[in-house]
Amino acid sequence: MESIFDCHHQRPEELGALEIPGNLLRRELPLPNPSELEVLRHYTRLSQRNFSIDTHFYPLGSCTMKYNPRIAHQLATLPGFARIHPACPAAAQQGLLHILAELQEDLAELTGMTGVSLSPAAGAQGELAGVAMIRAYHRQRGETQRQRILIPQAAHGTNPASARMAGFVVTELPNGPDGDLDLDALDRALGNDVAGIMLTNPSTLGVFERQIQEIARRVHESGALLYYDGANLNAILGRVKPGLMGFDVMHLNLHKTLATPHGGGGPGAGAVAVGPSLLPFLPVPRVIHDGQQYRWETHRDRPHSIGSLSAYGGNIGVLLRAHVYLRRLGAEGLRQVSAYAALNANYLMAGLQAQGYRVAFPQRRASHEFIVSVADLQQAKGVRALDIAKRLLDFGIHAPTIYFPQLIPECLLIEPTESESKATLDRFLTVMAQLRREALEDPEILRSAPHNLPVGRVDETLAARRLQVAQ
Amino acid sequence: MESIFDCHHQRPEELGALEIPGNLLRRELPLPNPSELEVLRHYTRLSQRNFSIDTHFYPLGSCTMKYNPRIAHQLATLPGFARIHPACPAAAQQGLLHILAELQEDLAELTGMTGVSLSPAAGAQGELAGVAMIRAYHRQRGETQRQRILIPQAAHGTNPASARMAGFVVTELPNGPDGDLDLDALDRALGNDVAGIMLTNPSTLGVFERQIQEIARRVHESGALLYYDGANLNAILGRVKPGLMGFDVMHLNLHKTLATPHGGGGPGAGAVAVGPSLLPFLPVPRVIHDGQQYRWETHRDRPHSIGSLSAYGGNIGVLLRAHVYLRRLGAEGLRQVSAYAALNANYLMAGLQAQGYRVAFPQRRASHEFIVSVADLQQAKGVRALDIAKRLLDFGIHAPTIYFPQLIPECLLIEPTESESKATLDRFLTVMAQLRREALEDPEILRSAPHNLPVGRVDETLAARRLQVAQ
Amino acid sequence: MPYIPHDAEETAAMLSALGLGDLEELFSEIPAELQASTLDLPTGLNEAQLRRQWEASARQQPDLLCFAGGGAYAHHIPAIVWEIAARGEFYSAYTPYQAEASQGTLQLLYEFQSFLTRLTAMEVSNASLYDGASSLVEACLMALRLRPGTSEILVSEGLWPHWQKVLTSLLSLQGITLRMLPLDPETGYTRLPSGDFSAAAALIIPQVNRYGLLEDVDQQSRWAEAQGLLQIAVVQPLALTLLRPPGEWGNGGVDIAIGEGQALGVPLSAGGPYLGFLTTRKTHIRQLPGRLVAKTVDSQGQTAYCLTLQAREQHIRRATATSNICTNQGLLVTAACIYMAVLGAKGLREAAARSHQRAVALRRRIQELPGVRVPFAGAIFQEFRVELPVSAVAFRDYALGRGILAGIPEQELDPNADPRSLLVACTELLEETDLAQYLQTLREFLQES
Amino acid sequence: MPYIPHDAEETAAMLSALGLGDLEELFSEIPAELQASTLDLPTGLNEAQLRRQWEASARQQPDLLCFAGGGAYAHHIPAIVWEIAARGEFYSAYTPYQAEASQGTLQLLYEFQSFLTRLTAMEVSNASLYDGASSLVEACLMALRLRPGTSEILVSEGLWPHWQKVLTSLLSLQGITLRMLPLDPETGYTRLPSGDFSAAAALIIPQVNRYGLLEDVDQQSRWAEAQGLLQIAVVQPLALTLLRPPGEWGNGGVDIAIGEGQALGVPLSAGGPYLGFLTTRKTHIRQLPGRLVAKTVDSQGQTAYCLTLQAREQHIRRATATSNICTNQGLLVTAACIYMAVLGAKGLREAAARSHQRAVALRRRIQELPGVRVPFAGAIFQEFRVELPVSAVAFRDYALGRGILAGIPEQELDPNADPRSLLVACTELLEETDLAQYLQTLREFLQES
Ligand SMILES: Cc1ncc(COP(=O)(O)O)c(C=O)c1O
Ligand SMILES: Cc1ncc(COP(=O)(O)O)c(C=O)c1O
Repeated sequence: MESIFDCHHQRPEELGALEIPGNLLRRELPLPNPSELEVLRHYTRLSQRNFSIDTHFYPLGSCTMKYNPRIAHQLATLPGFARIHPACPAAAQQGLLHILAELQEDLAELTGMTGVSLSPAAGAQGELAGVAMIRAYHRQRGETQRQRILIPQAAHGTNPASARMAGFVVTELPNGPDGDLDLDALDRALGNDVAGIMLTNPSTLGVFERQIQEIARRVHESGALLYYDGANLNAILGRVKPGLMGFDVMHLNLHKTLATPHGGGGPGAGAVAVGPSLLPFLPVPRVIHDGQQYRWETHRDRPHSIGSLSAYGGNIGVLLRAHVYLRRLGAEGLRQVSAYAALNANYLMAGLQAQGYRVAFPQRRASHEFIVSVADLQQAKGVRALDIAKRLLDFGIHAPTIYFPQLIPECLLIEPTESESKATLDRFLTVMAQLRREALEDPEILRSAPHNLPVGRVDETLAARRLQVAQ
Repeated sequence: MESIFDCHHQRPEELGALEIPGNLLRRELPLPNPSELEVLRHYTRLSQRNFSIDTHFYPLGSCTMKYNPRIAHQLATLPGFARIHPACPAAAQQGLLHILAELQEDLAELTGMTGVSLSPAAGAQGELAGVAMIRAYHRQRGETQRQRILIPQAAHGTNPASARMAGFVVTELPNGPDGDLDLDALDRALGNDVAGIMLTNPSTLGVFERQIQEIARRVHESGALLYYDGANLNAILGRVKPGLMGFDVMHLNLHKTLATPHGGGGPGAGAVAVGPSLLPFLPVPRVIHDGQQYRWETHRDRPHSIGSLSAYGGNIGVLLRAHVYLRRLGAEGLRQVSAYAALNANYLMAGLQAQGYRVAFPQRRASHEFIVSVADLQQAKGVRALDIAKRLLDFGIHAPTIYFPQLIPECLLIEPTESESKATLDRFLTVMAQLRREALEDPEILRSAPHNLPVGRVDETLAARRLQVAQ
Repeated sequence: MPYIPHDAEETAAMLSALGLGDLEELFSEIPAELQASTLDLPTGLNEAQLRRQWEASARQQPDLLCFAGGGAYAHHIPAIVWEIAARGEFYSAYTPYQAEASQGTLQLLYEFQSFLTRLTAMEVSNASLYDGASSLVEACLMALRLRPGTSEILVSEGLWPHWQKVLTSLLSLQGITLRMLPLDPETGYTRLPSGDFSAAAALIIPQVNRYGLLEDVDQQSRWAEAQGLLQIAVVQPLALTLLRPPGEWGNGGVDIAIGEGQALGVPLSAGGPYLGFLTTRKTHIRQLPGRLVAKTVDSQGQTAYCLTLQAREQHIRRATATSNICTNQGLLVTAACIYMAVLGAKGLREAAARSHQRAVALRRRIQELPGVRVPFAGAIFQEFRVELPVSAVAFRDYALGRGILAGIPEQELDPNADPRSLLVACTELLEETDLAQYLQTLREFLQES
Repeated sequence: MPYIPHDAEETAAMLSALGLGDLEELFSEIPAELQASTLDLPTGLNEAQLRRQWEASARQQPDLLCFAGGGAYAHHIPAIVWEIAARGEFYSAYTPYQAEASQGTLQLLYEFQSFLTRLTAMEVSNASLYDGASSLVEACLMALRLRPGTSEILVSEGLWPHWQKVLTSLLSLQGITLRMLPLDPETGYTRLPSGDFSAAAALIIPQVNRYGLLEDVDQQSRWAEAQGLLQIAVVQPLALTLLRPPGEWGNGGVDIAIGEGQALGVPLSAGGPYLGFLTTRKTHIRQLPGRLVAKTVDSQGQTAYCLTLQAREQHIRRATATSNICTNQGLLVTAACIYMAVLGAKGLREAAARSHQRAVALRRRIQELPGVRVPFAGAIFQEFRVELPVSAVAFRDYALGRGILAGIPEQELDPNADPRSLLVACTELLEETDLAQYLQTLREFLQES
């Protein structure tokens, strides 16, 4: 069986009487009727055609592919949580709401912020909520002319896309040669039409923005606000709080920093945290304690809220997993996360440099990730970052993120995370050394990789031309 | 990481004070300290190096490798069941005991027997309990001279082994050319030193013993009893009851017939069922209802019992799974099991015959399984049953049972089970046709198989010579 | 240190390879004053302690017979759905950017897309959005892109009130206006207005509507077509197994059909994670938000799958992407795909029919109770509106004490709704005895109040 | 038809390929009178109905704080243990007869054997037997084979009474005699007799004994050696992480060490499935019962694993096999192996130490209660004996009402035991507050009775 649609069993239905007008009734439903074993076998075998953290080293930069503790999955899916209908009254979900309230507090403490709303479904929705709050803030102050958001060129694509969805115009800022922001460019860009700036620190260039306090001062002086993209929080977890760096609003990617699984694409959770100035605008609903019990707040509780982002309170199941992780680690465990995330990244960076790989910022300390550019190999041998990525797969190592940030040519963004062992890192270095040798001696091996996977290199061009997107 | 023992992390222990005399204290514990992810990744990847029902067609004769419904696993491991300590008083486990009592009754109905004890941990322990009851029966009647058990040559190895463990001497009986028992040989063997006969019907030759009523008559007349090995019950499930065939005692392999998983070797459950004459001897403990509540019986309740086979009540978790399966299928579903098990087996048998394979009993209807002999290929091309088995693996099909029953040369015992689809069977036939072509045209392909697995043919001789059995 | 493999010796070796004395030095570039902060969080618990605490918290939620709907339904989820979806290879994989290392997820997404296009009779489905409500937002933005120059969306009041709020929150950011079409207070059906709709991009057609009613979707579809509007269907996937699909509404089907996929094997989980889906015509494919998987071949010509038309997405197109979405609801898609497969056409239609029949029966019997009104007589799928003689919240709370979640007081979704209005939903999980218990509880409540 | 894939057309096609008219004809060789029987079983339930019924049954078992032991202990099982063990590839595989298709299971069994040999300091471990008690039976039979002509086994009364019963049931079938060595009523330790032991094959040395006491195993081992007896150690695997292993007892270690592996990640599950293990010297390997995995190479010289010395087993040797065992406890071995790996040396020893410390503390504090006697002063591992002023069953039942399983009234294991005797066990799952709750309950019981 190649596809589930290859199952052709016919099974007579026992529908009984339907009180549905004939003109609304469906004539046929062209779906298969596989047996339970056929389904189980098909999807179990499909699953085996995946790389995953549970099976492979997965140093995908910007994605923080750390171990997703299984205990979090088990506790979050206890029937007492999994079976609650969202419209269940607060009185019948105090256990859950208590946990969520704790999570709100923990995240506020972790980020150095004042208030937290858990409802955004992912980082990008958190960004949207965040810039929407910035918008609401300026509107409330009558500064409706603040229509621009500044974003470094190296920023993640969701940043400008979210700003645009919130009705802003985006201005991109350059970074200096050491990876830090170009302050002059910032000054030129700032003005009374600027609503805010979106940064992440450490930046997507894999280095810590050392001028952050200065940046915050200048941005605030100009009347604009600072947004913190929390996707890189793992680098400074438990050590540096965005609130203290001067940020006014941020999101966290719980599915990165707090180890909830990425599930082949999602779900995530992009809780937003704000300083005092943005508190009134937080998206509803948050969990509050009304003196008697925990409950979800409504629009009435927070009349200036930017509103609601989803039908109910967000990706609760993900939030529960994140909280299990937080409580498992505790304060000290969280600090160790950033220490070892940084140790692993710097160890790999030094190791690759020793092999002759060019890193983007050799003079800088790596944060939890770092950038290698193989522009040299491309020029000398026609070997691209893509080829390195595909060849790594042959060794059971997932490729790093490639071609992001877009401004570094032929780049690989490498993030090992703290949960990988020295032995795994050493093996990665050994493999990378072999790849470099291959690139210099026999580049075709790389260009035609992968060789040991269920499929060879996939023809993405044909895919886009044919556009066979359903069967 | 090749082996879990390749993990060399050292971790300081926090033991605290131990009130254990120094001369009893251990100095060192040479075990590894892997991280949770290292463990997860290692064993997840190992799991992928297995064939299993969930991933492959597994027509392993005599093993009834049918689909193991996942719902059974989930319900059997509900905390309310999984966390009961065996010494928990009956009052606090009425839900469980009720289910087990129902299972006892259901099995009695299914087998046409009077009483059931669930405690044997597997088929072989069920056999041991069964023949021990036969022994106790004769002893109670003063017939201590009945020291012999008759067993067909084709029987499963556990039958003679169990008889011997129960203190009996085994006499093997031949089968006739049509697969049925040689009645003359039976008559010659019967006598007042014979305690009983162990049979399975359909037999391990894959055919139904048509003379069973006659056999029962003669055995009973000689004062001996009939034991039914329930490993083949899937063939007649819901249709023919061993009790009505004349058997006095039997076991069921719940891990075959009732779809509990085989777990890479176990656990099983080998409940025993008896007719009225053996009721007093059933192993303890059974679940009984004492008028007020369900409880485990003790030796006092059944003073003539052969005793207990394990510390507590047996493999409860397996029993629960079996009962889920029984109740899911219901009477009609169970009858369909045997119908489709037989249909699938006969379909494959006919298909292979059409390709030129020799089946052991071409003139007979197959039961739920049947025997192919490749003695012809061995003579012509030096291709053995083992080679066919290994080559099948290359196509993602688990090998049938080979070299059992031992008396059929170069045999493959093929049992598709009812849960495999026609499409799967047709693919098996296509592959088998190819194998036959290969055997005739290019036998080396078979002799050196498998070619597409994580390892090539494994050197079992070296294994036995080196005897490296721990690291 | 949970989940960190390094021992002291390994840590030391790595630090020394870096020429560092201790771990703190790794942060030497960070201004010291930023690092001074303390972290006031509890110390870590071990797994056993956590399990005990959390199980205690979980037990605080009573196990209720669920008659609540409002877009989230308590359907049965077969055991294998999450047994497979939670396998590490699905659970802990990232978005399938490296196709060769992600054929499992990619083929599954492709099959999901195929299930959805077949279910909706549309040509293209994406690989999920956050949830139903945000899918509707994306659909509106997509329609506005397809109709440059417009800035308005027509919405039936029959859309779930809580979805209306999301629409308002997010569309208003871009200055988009929602123009509401009222419901007929007698029938509960959408009234099609006359007027000038040239500023509008699309009409939103919710089937079923907020009162559980089945609207005359053909009429609405044709009306929209006549006004030159795009059509956005809001559908319930399980209902579609019995109902004529949006791809066949009106003359040529709708332009975009979206919905909430929770009913397809996703646990209720207090509101999420669920999954939104969005299907459309092939001609609109370049305006599609979210990921899309295509079938193609590999270098040897074997079938293979990969993400396609990534140039629509934020990681390439940045500010001008079709959406900001990046992480979506992959694992729920996995569950939904397996759910649809294991139920199959037969199982899906039977689950839908059973849900429908339970609701029809309950509505009929509730109607017979004195003092209770069932305001709308139209055909329903699995949900309906009841008007009690007293506050719906009061009954809901009363029933809670009997182990029943009796429905959603409409006012909790919409502060302007009648406080006596209760939305009641049924699924195939409810047995005849459960309906009887519901009726008995309601009867007793009515007597006591 | 649950779990049967065929539709009517496929069934018809297959029947017609066989020249049959209907399914019943497949059974034409079976005498009609045998087929006449009816089957009085309920009709099948769907998965949702089953789940509901079974969850209700499961809820009838109260969640208890567990202070019961007797060979089965409520230790914490980390989440990943069963997440991995229940993966289909382990769960639904058969015994690894085809090595090439079973390298996963085989390597895991090899690692299990390695864990066990390291834990016991023995040279060889099999790949499991049914449970501890049946392992002891097998050990006795093995010893008798190693000492041809003998027919007796010496057993300390310190062996669990319920294991003694199994020994009696199964060894008596072959006419083997158990000769009991009594315990000293003052100390609770085994008394070593003098006499003629030439008919005996082995001495069974239980460490810990039925009162939870740690015996002087070196003395017993040397005594057995002096009598020319083989030595069979009965050990608790978790205790071995702190205690000197049987491979080092006496002068040269014991000959066979067996035990119950339940404490290693296996749920209590009302008594099973658990797993027995059996370890021995390499010189005795050909008398080993049960399966054995060896490391070898494949045709290319790569490392590979396979079953070995199968000629010992019933499927080859039939009546003269070393045991009748075929199906063993593979899945529990899988869990135990993962359990030992994930706890690691450190985690195992800490769990053992915590269990020990809780038990020591509880014993000490119970001893202070008026009227309660702790008869034996010797060192314990995690379990101990208490003598109450009244019936132990009465206290057990009283505590049950407070959510505590207070221990095992010894009489339930051994009808001849003192009715006031209670066996109390602790694990690392019990917190300080749980001990306090136990003591408070006992105190109140004593006051009330
Ligand atoms: C730096 C950065 N920002 C934002 C995001 C967006 O987060 P999400 O994918 O959860 O929407 C990502 C995720 O890939 C990211 O890496
Ligand atoms: C015919 C037959 N009898 C008995 C047995 C023994 O059953 P178990 O493996 O459960 O001990 C088997 C199992 O392989 C068998 O096939």
